[in-house]
Formats: sequence, C-alpha cells, structure tokens
Amino acid sequence: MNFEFSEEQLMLREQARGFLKQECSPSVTRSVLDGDMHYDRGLWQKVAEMGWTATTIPEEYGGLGLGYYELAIIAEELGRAVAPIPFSSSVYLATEAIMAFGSSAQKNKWLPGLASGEVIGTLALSERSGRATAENLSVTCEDGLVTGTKTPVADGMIANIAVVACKASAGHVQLALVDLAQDSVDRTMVTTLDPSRGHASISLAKTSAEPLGEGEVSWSAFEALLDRAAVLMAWEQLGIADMALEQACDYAKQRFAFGRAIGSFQAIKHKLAGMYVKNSLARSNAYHGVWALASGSNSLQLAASTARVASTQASLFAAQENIQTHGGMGFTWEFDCQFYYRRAKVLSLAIGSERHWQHRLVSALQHNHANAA
Amino acid sequence: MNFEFSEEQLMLREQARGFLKQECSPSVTRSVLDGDMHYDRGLWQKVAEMGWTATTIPEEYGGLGLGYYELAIIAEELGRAVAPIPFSSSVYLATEAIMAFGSSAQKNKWLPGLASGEVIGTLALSERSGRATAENLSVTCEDGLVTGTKTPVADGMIANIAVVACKASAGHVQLALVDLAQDSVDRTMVTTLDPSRGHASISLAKTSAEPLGEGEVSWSAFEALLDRAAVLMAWEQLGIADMALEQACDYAKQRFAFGRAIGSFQAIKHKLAGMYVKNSLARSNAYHGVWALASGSNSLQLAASTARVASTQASLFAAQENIQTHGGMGFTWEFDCQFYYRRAKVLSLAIGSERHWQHRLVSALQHNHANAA
Amino acid sequence: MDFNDTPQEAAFRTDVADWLAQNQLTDADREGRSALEIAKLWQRRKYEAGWACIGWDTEYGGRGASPIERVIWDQEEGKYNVPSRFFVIGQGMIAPTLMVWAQPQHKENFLPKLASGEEIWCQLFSEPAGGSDLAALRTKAEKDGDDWVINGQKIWTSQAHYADYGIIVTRTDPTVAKHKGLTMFIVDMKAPGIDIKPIKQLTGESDFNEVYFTDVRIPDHYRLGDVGQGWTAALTTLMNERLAIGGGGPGADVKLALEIATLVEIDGKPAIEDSAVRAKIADFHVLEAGLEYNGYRAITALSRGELPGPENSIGKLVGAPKLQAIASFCMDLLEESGIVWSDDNLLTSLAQRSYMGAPGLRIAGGTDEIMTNIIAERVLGLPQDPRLDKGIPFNEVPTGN
Amino acid sequence: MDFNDTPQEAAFRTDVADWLAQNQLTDADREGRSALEIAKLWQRRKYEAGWACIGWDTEYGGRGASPIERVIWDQEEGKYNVPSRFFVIGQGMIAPTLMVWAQPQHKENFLPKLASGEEIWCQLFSEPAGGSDLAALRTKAEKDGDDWVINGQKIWTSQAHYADYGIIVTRTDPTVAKHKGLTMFIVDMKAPGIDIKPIKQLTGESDFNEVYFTDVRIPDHYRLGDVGQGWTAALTTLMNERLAIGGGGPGADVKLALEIATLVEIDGKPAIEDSAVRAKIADFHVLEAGLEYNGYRAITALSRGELPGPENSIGKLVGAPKLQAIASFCMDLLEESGIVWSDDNLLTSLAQRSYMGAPGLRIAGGTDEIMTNIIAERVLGLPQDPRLDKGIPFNEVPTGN
Repeated sequence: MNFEFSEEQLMLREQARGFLKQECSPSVTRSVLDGDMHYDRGLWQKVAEMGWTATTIPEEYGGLGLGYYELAIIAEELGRAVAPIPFSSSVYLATEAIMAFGSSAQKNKWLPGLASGEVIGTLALSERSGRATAENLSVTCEDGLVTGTKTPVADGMIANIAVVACKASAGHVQLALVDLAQDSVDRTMVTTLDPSRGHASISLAKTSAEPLGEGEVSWSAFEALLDRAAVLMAWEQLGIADMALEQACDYAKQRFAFGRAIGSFQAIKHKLAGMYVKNSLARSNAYHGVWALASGSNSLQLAASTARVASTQASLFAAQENIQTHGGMGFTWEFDCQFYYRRAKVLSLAIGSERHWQHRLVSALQHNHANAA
Repeated sequence: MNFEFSEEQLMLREQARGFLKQECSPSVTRSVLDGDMHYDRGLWQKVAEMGWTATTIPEEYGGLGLGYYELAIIAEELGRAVAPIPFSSSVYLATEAIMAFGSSAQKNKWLPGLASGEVIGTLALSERSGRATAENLSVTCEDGLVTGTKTPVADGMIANIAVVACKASAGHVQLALVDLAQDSVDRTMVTTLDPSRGHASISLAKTSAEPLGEGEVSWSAFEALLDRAAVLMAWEQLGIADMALEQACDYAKQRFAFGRAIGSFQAIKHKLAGMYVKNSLARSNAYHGVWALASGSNSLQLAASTARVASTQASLFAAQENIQTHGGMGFTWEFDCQFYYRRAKVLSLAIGSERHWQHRLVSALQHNHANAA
Repeated sequence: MDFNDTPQEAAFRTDVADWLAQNQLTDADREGRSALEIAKLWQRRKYEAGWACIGWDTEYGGRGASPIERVIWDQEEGKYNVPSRFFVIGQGMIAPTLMVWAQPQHKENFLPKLASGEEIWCQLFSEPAGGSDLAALRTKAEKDGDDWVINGQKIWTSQAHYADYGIIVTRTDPTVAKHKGLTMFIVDMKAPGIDIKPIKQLTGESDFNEVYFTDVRIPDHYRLGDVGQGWTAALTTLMNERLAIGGGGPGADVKLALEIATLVEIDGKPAIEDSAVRAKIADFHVLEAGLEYNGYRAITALSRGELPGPENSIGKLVGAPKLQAIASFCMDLLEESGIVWSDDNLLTSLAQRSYMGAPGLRIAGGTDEIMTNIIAERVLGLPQDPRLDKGIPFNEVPTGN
Repeated sequence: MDFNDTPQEAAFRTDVADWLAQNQLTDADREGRSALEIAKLWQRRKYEAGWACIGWDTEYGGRGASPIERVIWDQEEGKYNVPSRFFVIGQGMIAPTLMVWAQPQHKENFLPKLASGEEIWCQLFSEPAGGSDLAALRTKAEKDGDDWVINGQKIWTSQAHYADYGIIVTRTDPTVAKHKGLTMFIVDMKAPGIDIKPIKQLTGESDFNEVYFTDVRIPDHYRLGDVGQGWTAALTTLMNERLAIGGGGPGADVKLALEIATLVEIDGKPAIEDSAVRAKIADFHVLEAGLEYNGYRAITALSRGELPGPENSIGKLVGAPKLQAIASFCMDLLEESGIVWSDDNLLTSLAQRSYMGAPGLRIAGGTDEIMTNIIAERVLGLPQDPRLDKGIPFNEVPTGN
C-alpha cells in the first residue's frame, strides 16, 4: 500500500508550481479579467510547449502518454494560479471525449492538434436554466447536421472544435464533433461571474458535424466521461481552496488589530482551521479520486463524485472566508481575493452543481449497498 | 401595532417561573429520570391547581377561557423547567382536539376533567418507523371498535383517554376518542431517549371508542390541529433552548482555564453568541406563531411551521453545545445538561420531524406565492 | 400582541397615504434629473410639507413623531419608488450625533438642511490601520490658534465625492490610551487640502472613497464634544448605524429563490418539488421571518421608551451571510447558466449581484466577527478577550509593522 | 499511488491470515470468561506466537514490524471478533511513554507484560481543575526520603478500577510557571492511599473514574524523566493518544444511515429516494471517506519515516461531531419512533447510543475547541492567544475561585 504521489510526480509539481509563479502571476489573470481577451494566448502557448496539453494523449497521437496522476498535479497547480486558459475544456473534456469515444480516424485528425495546443476543444452541453439531461436536450443532429443553441459554453469564443451533446433524429443521445470554423456557426460572447475565463453562446444552423465514435452514446457512458473530468476538476478546485487558505493565513499573521495579529483571535484562527479541515478532507478524497481514475477502478463513480463534492464545498468556503479574513481590503478590485471567489463559483457549476454530484454519489453508494446486501 | 405580550401576560410569566423554580427544581425531573415513575404526579396536581391545564378551555366547561398567549407563556416555562408531566399531550393535543372536533356531548363529558387535570389525555398517532399519514394508517375503526397498535404514545402509560388517529371501514381518516380504562386496552411501557417523559405502546383489540365529532375528519383538518400544537410545542422548545444558553453562559463565566474564564475565549463566546442568535430568531418566530394562533390568522400554517422549525433547530443546537461548553462535567449524569439534550431531541420528533415541518412550511410559501402571482 | 393599527395609528396612516398619493413624484419630476437631484427634490417636497425626518423635533424640521408613526411612514412611503439612500448616513447616523454633540448654532444651522436634503454629509471614521479596530485610527489633529490642522487618511467613505460636510474622528493625543486620545469634528468637505479617490470594489462598482487630508484647517467651534471625547461621540454614530443599516437592503431573498425554483426543473419536475430545495428554502425563511419579527419586537420596545440595544447587531450578522447563501443557492438552482451575468435576466442578475455584494455587507459597518463579539460581550455579558492595547499609550500599541 | 500490497506485504498478509485462522478464539475459549479475561487470553496467545504489539522491538515482545505491516495486521485481525479496547491505553499511549522516559529495568520489566496483556495500565492526567488546561493540574508530589508522597485528585481515568499500574503527572513545584513544575511517575494502583470512585456518565454507563490520592508513596526510581520534566513526558503520551483514539470507534455511520433510509418510507417511497436525505448522506460520506483516506495518507507518511504530526487531530475533530450528526439524522428518519430505545432494534439503538455517546467523544482527549486550536497553531502556524498564565508562578495564575 502506498497512498502518495511518486518522487517524479512530486518533482513535476514543484516544476509546475515554479513555472506558473513565473508565467502566471496574478497580473496575468487580472489582465484577462480587466480586458476583453477571452484567455491569455501567451500562457496557453507556453503551457502547450511544456507539454501539459499532451499529458494523457498516447504517443502515437503526438502525446506524452503519461497518466492521470500527472494531469491531476497540473490541474491543481492551474487552480492555484487561477490560470486564464481553456485547459479544463480542451483537456479534461474535449480530449478525453475523443480518446474515450472517437474513431481512430477522429483521433488521428484531432488529438495531435489538441496535444500541441494548436487546437482548442470544448464541451457544449448546457442549453438553458437547469441541468441538461438525455430527456431535455433540444439541440438536434440529423444526417450529420447539428442545429440549436448551446449556452454557456466555456471557452466557446476561442475553441476550434466542440463536442456537442445533442439528440439524434432516432431520439438517442449523440455526441457530435463540430469544427467551429464554419459559417453556420454563430458565437456570441456571454458575460459570466468570472471574466477571466471566456464563455460563449454557440448557435448552430444545420452545421455539419461528425458523430463521435459509433454515433449512439449512452447517457451513462457520457456521465462516466464527466466522472473522469470531475476528478480533474476537483484537483483544480482544490488548488483554489489551498491558495485561498494560504493567502488568508498570511494576511491573518501580518494584519494587526487591537494590538495583536488578527490570526491570534480564535474567531479568525478557528475559521482558518475549519478551512484547513475541509481542504485536507478534500485532498484525501481527491487522492482517492485520481487513484480510481488512473487505476481504472470500478469505484470511479463514487470516488469522483466524492472528490467533486468535497472540492466544491472546500473551494467555495475557502474563497468566501478568505475575503472575510481580509476585511475591507479583500472586497476591493485591487486585491486578488476576488479571483478565487469568482473562479470557485464558476468551477462549482461547470459539469454539474453540488446537488447533482451529491445525488450521483449516493447512487453509487446505493449500488454498493445493494451488492453488499 | 404592538408586538409584545401584555403586562398581565408578562406578570403571568414571572409568576409561572417562580412557581416552577419552587415546585419543579431539577431534582424533580431527575427523580422521574432516575426512577420508574412515568411522570411526577405531585407536580401535575399542583400545575392543575394553578389552572394551567384549564387555560384555553371555555368557562362553560370548567376552564378559564384564557387565550393562547397565556398558554404559550406557560409552555415556555414548562420547557425551561423540563417539567416531567404530560402537559403537551393532555393540553396541546387531546384538549385541543376535543375543542376543535368534539361534539358538545363529548366536550361536556371530557373537558371539565381535562381542565381540572383529573383526566389526562394524549394523542396516539405513530405506528411504525416513519411518519403516520392518511395513506399508511393501519389502526382501524369499525362500528365504534378500534383495533391495532400505536407506538410510541407520549404519556401513554398514564393517560385516561387517547385521541386515536385511525382508518374507518369506509377508508377515510377518523379520530377516535378512546377511554383507556378498558380491558381490551393493552399498554406496555416503551423506553425512550428521555425517561423523564413516559411513553407507551398501546394495543387496542376491538376497543370501544366514539368518533370525535362527526366521524370523518379530513387529514388537512387534522394537520391544522397539529399546526396549533406546533406553536405551543415551539414555545416549550424555546424554553429549553434559553435555559441551555443561560446555563452555558453561567458556566463559561465562572469556569477558568489558562488563567481566564473560558467565556473569554472566542471559541466559546462566539459559540454562545451563535446560540443567542438562533434563540432570538426562534423567539421572534414563536411570537408570530402565537399571534397567528390567537388571532385566528389564515397564515397559521406558515407561522406555525416556521416557529416549529426555528425552535427545533435552536433547542437541539443549544442543548448540544451546552454540554460541549461544560466539557467533561457536562457529560456526567450528575449535571443537568443531559435533561435538555434528551428532551430537546424527543420534542423535536413529537408531532413530526424538522423535515416534515420544513416541507409544510414551504407548502404554505408556495400557496402564498401562487396567490401573489 | 396585535399587528393591526390602533385607531390613532390608522388615522395617521390615512393622512400619510393621502399626502403621498397627492404628492408622489411624477415622470415630469424625474425627467432629466439625476438620481441625486430626484432624491433632493423629493426630500425638499417632504420637508416643506412637514413629512421629512418626522421623528425629529419640530425645531429641526421634524414633527416629533413616535417610533410606530415612523414605521408607518416608512411602510407607506415604501409603496412608492422614491430614492432615499443618499440621506441614510446624514439623517440616520450623523444627525443623531449632531443632536447630542454639536453646539446650538450648528444644530440650528445644519439639522434643517439635513432634513430638507439640501446638504449631504459623510462619515469619516475608518482608516487603513483601523478597520475592525476603529479606535486605532491615526489621522492627526493639532491645535493651531483657533483652528485644528488635520493630516492623515480615511477610507471606506461613502458619498465623500459629493458630500457638503462630514464628521471626522481624529487623534489629538497619541500619548494616552487608544480610546482616550480621540476628538471628533465637523469638517467642510469643500475645504482646501482634501483629496478624494474612489475605491473600486470587487463588484466593479465604486461606492466608497479614500479621503486624504493635508493641512486641512477646522475651526474649533466645529469640535463635537470635548477634546479626548471623540470615542464617546463616535459611539453615538455607531449605535445609530446599526439601526440604519439593518439587514442590508434588497437582494436575493426567499421570494427570489421561490421564483427560480418554480421556473427551473430538476429531473423533469419543478425544482420546488425537490425535497433538498424545500429544506433549504425553509431554513432561509426561518432566518428571514425571524429577522422581520425581530424588527417588530425592536420597534415595539422603542415605542415603549426602551433604548435600542446591542441586540440590533443581529440584523446585519444574520442578514449578510443569508444574502450570500441564498444568492449562491439560486445560482446553483440554475446549474451552469447560473454563472451567466445578463442584466436582461432579472432573476439571475439579482442573484449574482447579491453574491458579489454580500461579502462587502459581511464586512462594512462591523464584520461578522465584530458583531458576534458585540452580542457575546454586551448582550450575554461574557468577558472580553485579553486586551493588549488597554491602558497603554496608543503610540506604544503593537502594530506588527 | 497503489492500494494493493507489494509482494512482501502480500506475503506478510498471508502469514497473518493463516495464523489468525488457526489460532482464532473458539467458543470454548469464550465459555465462562469475562470480556477482560477473554481479552487477556487472546493477547497472551498473540504474545506467545510473536504477534503482540508487532511494531515494538523484539526485546519488548514485539517483532519490529513496519507501519504498513501494523496496518495489515489490524486489517486482518479486524476480520475476527476479538476484544482489544482494554489494551489501547496501555499499549498505544503508555508504552511509548515508558519507552522514552522509563529507567531500563522498568522497560524490561513492564513492557513485555504490557505486550502480553498480563498487566493493565491507566493514565492519570486530568483533574477537576485541569480539563482542557491539562497542565493546570494540582495533585501534589513531595519528596520524602527516597520516596515521593502524592496527594490530590485525578478524574476521567479509564480502567482505574482494574488497572495494575498507571502513569501520573503531578505538581512538584507550584512556585514556577505552570508547565515547569510538573513531574511524571509510574504508580502502583494497588498502593495504599488510592481511592477509586466510578463516574456515571449521561449515558448511564461508567467508563471513567475519579481517583483520590492520600499520602500515596512512590519510589523515586518510578520517576519518568527529570523533576520538572513532566509536561514534556506528558506530550509523548498525548501525541500517541491522538493516534490511538482516531475517529472514535464503531457507531452511527453512513452505512447505518443508508440502511435506515432504505427501510423507512417518506411519502410512500423509500427515504433514500428523498433528495434532502440524499444530500445529507452525501455530505456525511464526504467526511467519512475523507477521514479514511486521510488515514491512508498518514500511514504512508509513517512508512516513509515521517513523524506523526498535529494534523492527526483531524480524525477526532471531524469524527465526533459527524457521529453526533449522523445519529441525530438517523433518528429523524425514523420520525417519532426514532426516540424508542429498544436493544432488540439494532438500527435505532446504535443511532441512539451514538447520539448519547458523541458528546463525550467531542470532549474526551481534547475538546473540539482544543483540537481546532492545535490545528490553527501547530499546522497553520497562527499565533497563540495571549497567555495570561505564561511566565508567572502557577500559584499566582488566576483561577476564578
């Protein structure tokens, strides 16, 4: 039994952290938040040059053929840096979808570009208020032509391709691979709570697309794909939670009130201890999640849901109470506390709310419980 | 607008508090908790002599014809004293049921005894794990004969009469008034979390009973009866919550650790402030609840559910954290902290759990919302 | 206990309703006027008819109305869309301070202009070094002839950029204990040496300012209370602030949650039918209703001549985190579209505005932690934390820098 | 990262499993023996085969097994119904203390008897005046010839009534600072002058005792560490206590909640289908799984030679309130019948036992508040509260009495 990353993996973490300190200082995130860019192109290119976008892609498709432990480590560091790049959309979702369902032709066509970062991919799922389900999907796919509107689509303004969840004429669910460089594709920018990550509304009118893989994709297979993404998302959220905790601790140690560091008041120190407890339980659940993902365990649904719920709760709490710990200054535009508060909320709703994952978690528990009985 | 009790009512509170300090010291509750009595007969008689059991019963039936403000005040004081008597069963439930549904013959027969305390009444609702509903009631009533088992029945070992919720042969719900002094009545004591209030399992075998009122009682009419009881129950729970807070504060002021009163540590003082906040919101909701009850407002369901949920949450929290504030001594049999911890939990499940009342609260909100729209 | 008006109250309510109906702002009134101008117009109209600051003595432009009458006025005026926020600080917090501490001629001069809305005031208390620890402020006031010379910086000052006057707490003696060396003054915001810089909040808006004082001269007769009495004077303002702020205005509430939960679906059914959604909405309602009825109890106490106590801290302490929680809950109901910020969707934008604004409410006017401490110490009588800054000269209190 | 055994670990597991299968307790073994006697029989059997306290050095009766091997042993032994609680304190907390602080002859004498289960030990630290503030203990030890004479009272002492020996922390100098004046000893629990009174808990059970010392004599060679070094010695015990206690044993857990939610109905459907029920069970699972995997991470750290740190406080800090919350939740699922205490209904009685026992777990071995402070100060490095008891003689520390 060994429940820790390997030496090499821990080295990768140090390296990634150093790289992002250098290349993704808060000013980088701030410039995207303040400006009208949808992401930081320069950072994206450097990240691609580091090979991060190629992490889990097999070498035959131009990837590094590394495992999910490495990808989880990168995800955590990107979360800590609140990196303004389409990594989760392109890597956890689009790349994973093509690797999971794509034909070898599709893999040959798209994976090399995704690996090199020249191609940015995303997943287009949400259509309206409430969660998209196999029943309520309204975007259709007939004879290879997709029609309908998806919104919000993370990184939709800059993506080259989108994996679009839609309903086939036969009524079954289908994942359509859409090259977004077509006239029939209409994208409009969507402002969200976190302008440091661009979102779009994408309207498709008889846009040509190819079904991903053999056409029909069972909804449960699609949700299994989201389970995989949920583990990586959980690591990114964990990075946010830990950075918020670290900043709150640093501030609480140097800010004085009533003649003492505010961190010496139990109202603050116990708040921060509470953050630490949530974060370390989330970390341990994330360890189990990535183990289940990397080892192909059949407990992935439970492990992923648990990691996702834990990281969602930890990151929302830490980001919120980090502002509170900073007091008035934490509420200013000038301080970075807002980055974590915005990103934590947006990530908590990407690929499904806390509620959704709580239910998915319990479904897995019921399954185990029934088998045990 | 005047949102406070009248001078007379506030005087009644002082009087009641003084009386119970005298007649219901902790040792009274403790003796029932420790012994094998189901209640304290002496205290019950004194309470009856004070006329408390007669509070809302019209004078024509030997009552005082006072209002619900007075009854709420008494309920709060009985909660503070963790009184080991069947007051809630006999007054909030049995008496109220007979006043609400009973024929004048039934009122003439039973209300005088209930007013004088010579008759102890109770409500027999629960039959199994989970909540009794119009659909799952299994106790039947055919041609005035009731058959089946009710458990747990609060104060069932000492009650003279029970209002039994049962299913009539015609399939509708019926409240049957059962004189428990019959051979066909089999009672066995049921041990519960709070031995200072006796509970029983009551089995009826073709026991003769008379339908309360006109026979059929709609389930919604029955739930409206529980709304009324919920307001009074909320006041009793509020009494528990406030006593737990007061004891915790007193202890935190005199117990020293690390050279200071433990009440000077924010870990403790903010815990107690949190109790105070819950309690005072519960109190304001209880004010509104008793106003709705006394004024016959059509907002009773919302007001009662809100008061009930608030008092349940406040009393459970205060009772639990009162033990925590007392540390090891709070966990001993010798200290009184346990009274509040036990009684708070038992009252929180009488007439329905927090979950049940949360749902009933939202149903009322939906109703108002629909009417507003 | 009775929610209904007494006959006198009912009669008063009728008078109020009638006057409001006849004198309400018209579109013509609003035409081409800024929010501030409209507010001043409305305030002036109320003032001339004797309906401004009705709780004040007549000599200051009020009508000596009772607390209940004030509530009735607010309820009736609340039925109309009239701007009021510009006067909350001046009329709600500063005027009561002037009534207690200002010299007679200043009361006679300033209070009517506060009532009529002619002059806007701001409150200059907080400083970068003195947030929760308000009394740790450092802005210096030194006597020079009949004037005081002010140097230093204030922060979190609302309305500073258009205020005519302000009240400022300064340190006149750094060699005595923290609370002892403070003095309060009226300051003319147009005086030379005052430099005002807006602060951009994380919401992107700028409701507050930094105010810099460089050799700003204040005549001694503008002093409020004795030299060294500034903290006592400030407490007058703060106590009224707690009443004025309350729960924290409009935003995501149970009504919004209900509306969204009725529109959005979960598993093909309206979200409001989902048991977890119901449980949360119920808990939010318990807080919201509890605060509302707390308010009625407080008003009743006031109307019985009791003074408003520290228990009023509950409003903000419960209200601000509730706002944050409901806002977050509403966004969750919408799933991924909950992050979309579109002003044309009132439901979502209200939720998001509240989500972004709530952290500020949890801090401004006393953080959650300060409010909790106030309840623990002043309501429950629990002992203070050990005070390392007590009884030693302010300039010897540890600052960490 | 790998949950599977390495080849060596697998081999070890096989050895353990085989031995357990061949040597497990039989009905004949249990026949007519008390729980303590059965525990001693089993411990002795393990000892003679070299399977007792396998992490200890062989000279003390162990086999120098690695942390992972200890986990494997616990996992395999856990598959059998064998009593162990009697030895947790002696082997888990006191033995490590003796290993560091006892004189060689006492290690050689006592440790093997601790390993074999021949002798039961108890821990005499807490006092009425020193609960969370453990070092505020007052029990006096005065030198008299080669002996020390002990007078005072201890409290919350488990197993005192059948223990053979104990370790006791005493105050040997009240005129120096609180932590400086303490000294630890081994004490023979059969010595004259020791009076033991059981404490009845609110559960009705008596797991703890008050222990009174009247002129109890202890030979100087029973001293553990130098005079005045008692606090340092006590920390050895406490640090191991945190490891030994952990989450707090069997009780209401997610599995129980699932079972009840599957049996009970809400509105005619299994409660487990209720969305609010699911949300709560999910949150409980997040805590439970988080603690479990925290444990695996801690073991991995141990196996890499890292020392167990204060982060281990999390187990109890999260586990005890979780126990209380799940127990309460389970009772709520049962509605009114949730209050019925019937030992023949395993589901409800387990929930209720947990509900009544959890408050004790939140206090024993460090309250929630103390554990939180430990995390804040020793893990996050946040500054201490001002210490009014620091650097002044113990007999001058304010006590409130």
